[in-house]
Amino acid sequence: MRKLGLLCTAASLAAASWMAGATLPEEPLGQEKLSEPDPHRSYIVDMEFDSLVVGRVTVVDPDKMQYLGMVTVGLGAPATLSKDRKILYTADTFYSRGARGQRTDVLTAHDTTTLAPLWEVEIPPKRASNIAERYQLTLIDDDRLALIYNFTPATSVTVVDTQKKAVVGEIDIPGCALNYPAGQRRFASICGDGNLLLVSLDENGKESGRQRLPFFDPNKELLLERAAFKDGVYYFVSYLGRVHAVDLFAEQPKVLEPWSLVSETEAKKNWRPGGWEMLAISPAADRLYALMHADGYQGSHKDPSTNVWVFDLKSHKKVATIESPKPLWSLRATQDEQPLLLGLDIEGGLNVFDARSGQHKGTMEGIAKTAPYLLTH
Amino acid sequence: MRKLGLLCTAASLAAASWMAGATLPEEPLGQEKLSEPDPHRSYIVDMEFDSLVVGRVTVVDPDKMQYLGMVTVGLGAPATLSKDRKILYTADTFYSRGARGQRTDVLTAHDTTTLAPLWEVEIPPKRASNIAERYQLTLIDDDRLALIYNFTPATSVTVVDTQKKAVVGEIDIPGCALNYPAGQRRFASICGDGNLLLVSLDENGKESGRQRLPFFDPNKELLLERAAFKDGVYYFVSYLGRVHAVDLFAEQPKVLEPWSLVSETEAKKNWRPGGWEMLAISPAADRLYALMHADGYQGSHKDPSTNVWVFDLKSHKKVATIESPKPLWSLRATQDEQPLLLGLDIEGGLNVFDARSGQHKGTMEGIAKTAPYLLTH
Amino acid sequence: MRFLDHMFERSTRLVAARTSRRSALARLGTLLVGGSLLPLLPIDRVARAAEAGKSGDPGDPTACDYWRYCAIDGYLCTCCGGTINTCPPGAEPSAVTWVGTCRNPADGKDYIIAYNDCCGKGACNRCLCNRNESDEPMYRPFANNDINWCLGAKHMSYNCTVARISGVAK
Amino acid sequence: MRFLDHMFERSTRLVAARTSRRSALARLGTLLVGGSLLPLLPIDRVARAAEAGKSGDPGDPTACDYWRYCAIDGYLCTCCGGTINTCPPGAEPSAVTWVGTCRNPADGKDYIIAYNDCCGKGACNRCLCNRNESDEPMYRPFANNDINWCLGAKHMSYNCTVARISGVAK
Repeated sequence: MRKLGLLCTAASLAAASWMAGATLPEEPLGQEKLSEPDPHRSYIVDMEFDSLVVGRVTVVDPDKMQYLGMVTVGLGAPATLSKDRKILYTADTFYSRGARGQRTDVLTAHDTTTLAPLWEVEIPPKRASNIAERYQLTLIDDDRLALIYNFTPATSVTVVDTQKKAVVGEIDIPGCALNYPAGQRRFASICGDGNLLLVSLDENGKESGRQRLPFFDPNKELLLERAAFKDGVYYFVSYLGRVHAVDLFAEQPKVLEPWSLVSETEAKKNWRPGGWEMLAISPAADRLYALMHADGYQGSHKDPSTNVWVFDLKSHKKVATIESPKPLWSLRATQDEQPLLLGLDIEGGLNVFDARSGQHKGTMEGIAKTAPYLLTH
Repeated sequence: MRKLGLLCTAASLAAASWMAGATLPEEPLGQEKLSEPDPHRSYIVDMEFDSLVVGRVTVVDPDKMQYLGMVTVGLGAPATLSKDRKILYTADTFYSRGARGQRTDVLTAHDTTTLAPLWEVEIPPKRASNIAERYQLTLIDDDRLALIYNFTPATSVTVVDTQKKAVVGEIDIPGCALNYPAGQRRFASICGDGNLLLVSLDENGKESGRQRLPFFDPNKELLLERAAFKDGVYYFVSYLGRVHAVDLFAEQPKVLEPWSLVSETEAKKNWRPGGWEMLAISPAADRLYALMHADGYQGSHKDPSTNVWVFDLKSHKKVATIESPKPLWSLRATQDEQPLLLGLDIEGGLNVFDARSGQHKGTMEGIAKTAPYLLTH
Repeated sequence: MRFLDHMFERSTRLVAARTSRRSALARLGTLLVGGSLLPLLPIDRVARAAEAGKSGDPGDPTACDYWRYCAIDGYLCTCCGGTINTCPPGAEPSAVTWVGTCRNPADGKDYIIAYNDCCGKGACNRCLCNRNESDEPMYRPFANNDINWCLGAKHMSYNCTVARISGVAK
Repeated sequence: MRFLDHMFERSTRLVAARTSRRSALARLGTLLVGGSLLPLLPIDRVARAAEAGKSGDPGDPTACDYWRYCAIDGYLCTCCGGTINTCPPGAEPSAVTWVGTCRNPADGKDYIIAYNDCCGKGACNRCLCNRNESDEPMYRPFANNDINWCLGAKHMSYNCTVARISGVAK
């Protein structure tokens, strides 16, 4: 090695050398590992729309308002979590030369404590690319089968066996979209004709049957496809705020009686739901949270809002409203007994509320660039 | 295809159908192509430090203050332009899974009118990754040979024949860095011991000789390695503002007499150079432009500044100062007879000045995220 | 993919409802997509102004409130080195597209607007605009602006979106 | 690469000059690198404060003016899920490093600080900090903070930087 010059050294060293006292010890170089996830740990799916070549999932502790780490993922990748809390799955698209070259799509399993990749399975290069949402990547059969929504623009679902770590099938769902878990080895897709398509799989992940369930009348009202879920029941909402719930985990799936988020008076003021994942449910509180805005209009269904309306899921009554300090775009309620309501705002902040009292506990500002939704265990 | 529902259609259509008058014609879908580059066309090398997986080169017309297009490039890729103005070269690093997986380094040739890739050559996966700067990717031998600086941390230079489109050699430059063109088939590297290392290549791109040229005394003053160039002469500046010029295109390279950017009075106020590419030269105006700040201190050598000092290259006299509306980090003067001085500011703006009069002609705000330098033909 | 393109366009005839809120929405446009605040950059408004204000085609094609953008979601190619119907240099036009129906305030007619994405490069990141006047859910994809329509190009990577006239909604 | 690491650290003995301008520089720190304005995010300052203010090691390790950061250039791992000497989960520590020599205001001693980069992920993008008190040009690489030191890790992609004590400059 060549000798490197010393700048301004002599005087400083002289000053330091005669000073008495213990010195701080040398420190090893290490790597953090997270504890087992608790039910509040949050995973923010960030598309990084400013460049949109890779994205990231940012992991935070919303109780301590602490940044825990991140994983870099593929172009517009959706994500989901395993029930045992051990794995974060992402459905990634990569190109060999950044934004161009050879396309490779993979299902990637990331360890939720090391935030390192565990394994990947190459999947057909046709997964849907869109503003990412929850039901384009899901798990069924006790997390054994992963379902990935494809759009080419023909629609289908890729089935991956996460134990065999292999693609075991692809199921066409013409005229329908997404893959909502609907029983042990069944999923539902929502269709342009107003039906739900229910597809059953056998042990090998192959289709063993399909049925159509009339769900809504598309000539009367369209449902936003980004639903909330509790105990086998999915809650969809129409542009005008009518809740259409459907029990898909019952042996015989059943559409429930619609009800409305808005009273007649509120409807006159054009209160409507808006945002991206604009619905959330806390099972413990038995509450539905909905992002609502006044003066809605044709096209306001993705507008952010500072108003969260809270509904009792049994009585369908509005029991509270929560005012967010920042306009929110997506909600998530944690699934535990001390639930938090989490809201992503349009400036990239994560707003944390007590889901029962509605109290604003704080905001992690600038935690995301352009995050469409977030996950909790 | 399924029938798609109509929303709010009937009334609008009725209203439209009876209205008279010509309708606007259907428009074809097309793709722009740029004109042949003029000497002012600018290429902003943007590392996108907020994600740092890919970067971009943004192409603008500083006269019309117009955005012309961009190319997506690899991780922290440096760029350079061919003399015939036809090619933008970048030295890219890509990973097969975004930020991880298999590494591939390539020299990519992009067409300056179509902004599409023309060809690439895979290069050894050892190119230097750093805050990108001009002399880590250069061309010699009438653009036939491309030189790419490697740092592993052993230092070397990869030689690519752009006609054969092949790597033709790798030249070790121990203790030295970068590859400044220094004659038809020669380059120089700057060394920690104060020498310049000059390496000559034969027609095949292999080393045919090397010599060392004592250049500066590293125990007295260190030179910033980001130099300006005119007519075979490189102008380096020390931390304290002494200009060390060296003629490297002469058959026998020659170190010129040092001179100072600062007077004794200015030195007392600690006026110093600062920024990234903090020097620029307009050959036509025969002016050196230097980013200067007062109250300099140990460590201020990368501080941005609103002060540009203008020196006559013959007399070494300061002939003007330019005040920038925004603190600048990197300069570039165009190489033509109606020269512009271009300055990248720390908020991602490009500031445009008349290089002769110093007049501020405008600022293209928000044109970059984190751009270390820019190129012109 | 041209035949697909043609078929998709014809299969949808959606008319945007226009309300007095359009300008408010235009302002919101920069906020909505992806949920973050990104700047609408006015840099080459002046340069592009010559294109705009054409007789019968009023407005500024680099502004989110331009009439053709009633169902757009993305970066305006007019700010990205392209034009209202051409992709920027090197950005691949995707033939498959979604459409909206927007009313031209000059002639009062409802035009079918094809929002082709330009692809094969990272995002332009200029003039983000999202308007949802005739946007429908993902199970009606050809009226949905959340989808990355680069699927009709060689690469899925998305640069910007054009808004070309593709016919009149008769 | 451990032997390299050791060798490189020992080969440099650079002492940072401290001036009254340090706090001004710390403020500038967020502006400098890459030439753009990126926010220094205070989110988990509170959570990390427990680590700071240790006897003999004063200051806030999530703040750019912390004494150990006299020659750092990058995102502070203390804001990114790591600590002052550990990488965030899943981010690979790069053994090869550059060093600075920074004076600890508590004991007046000059410590050799190893700035190891953490790698294999995209940039953390939090708490950007650039201070150049003992930064030297690229031809003196082991005192240069412009280099991506992930070259000692499996991947060159850069996430954040630690600042661990590696000895005393005797």
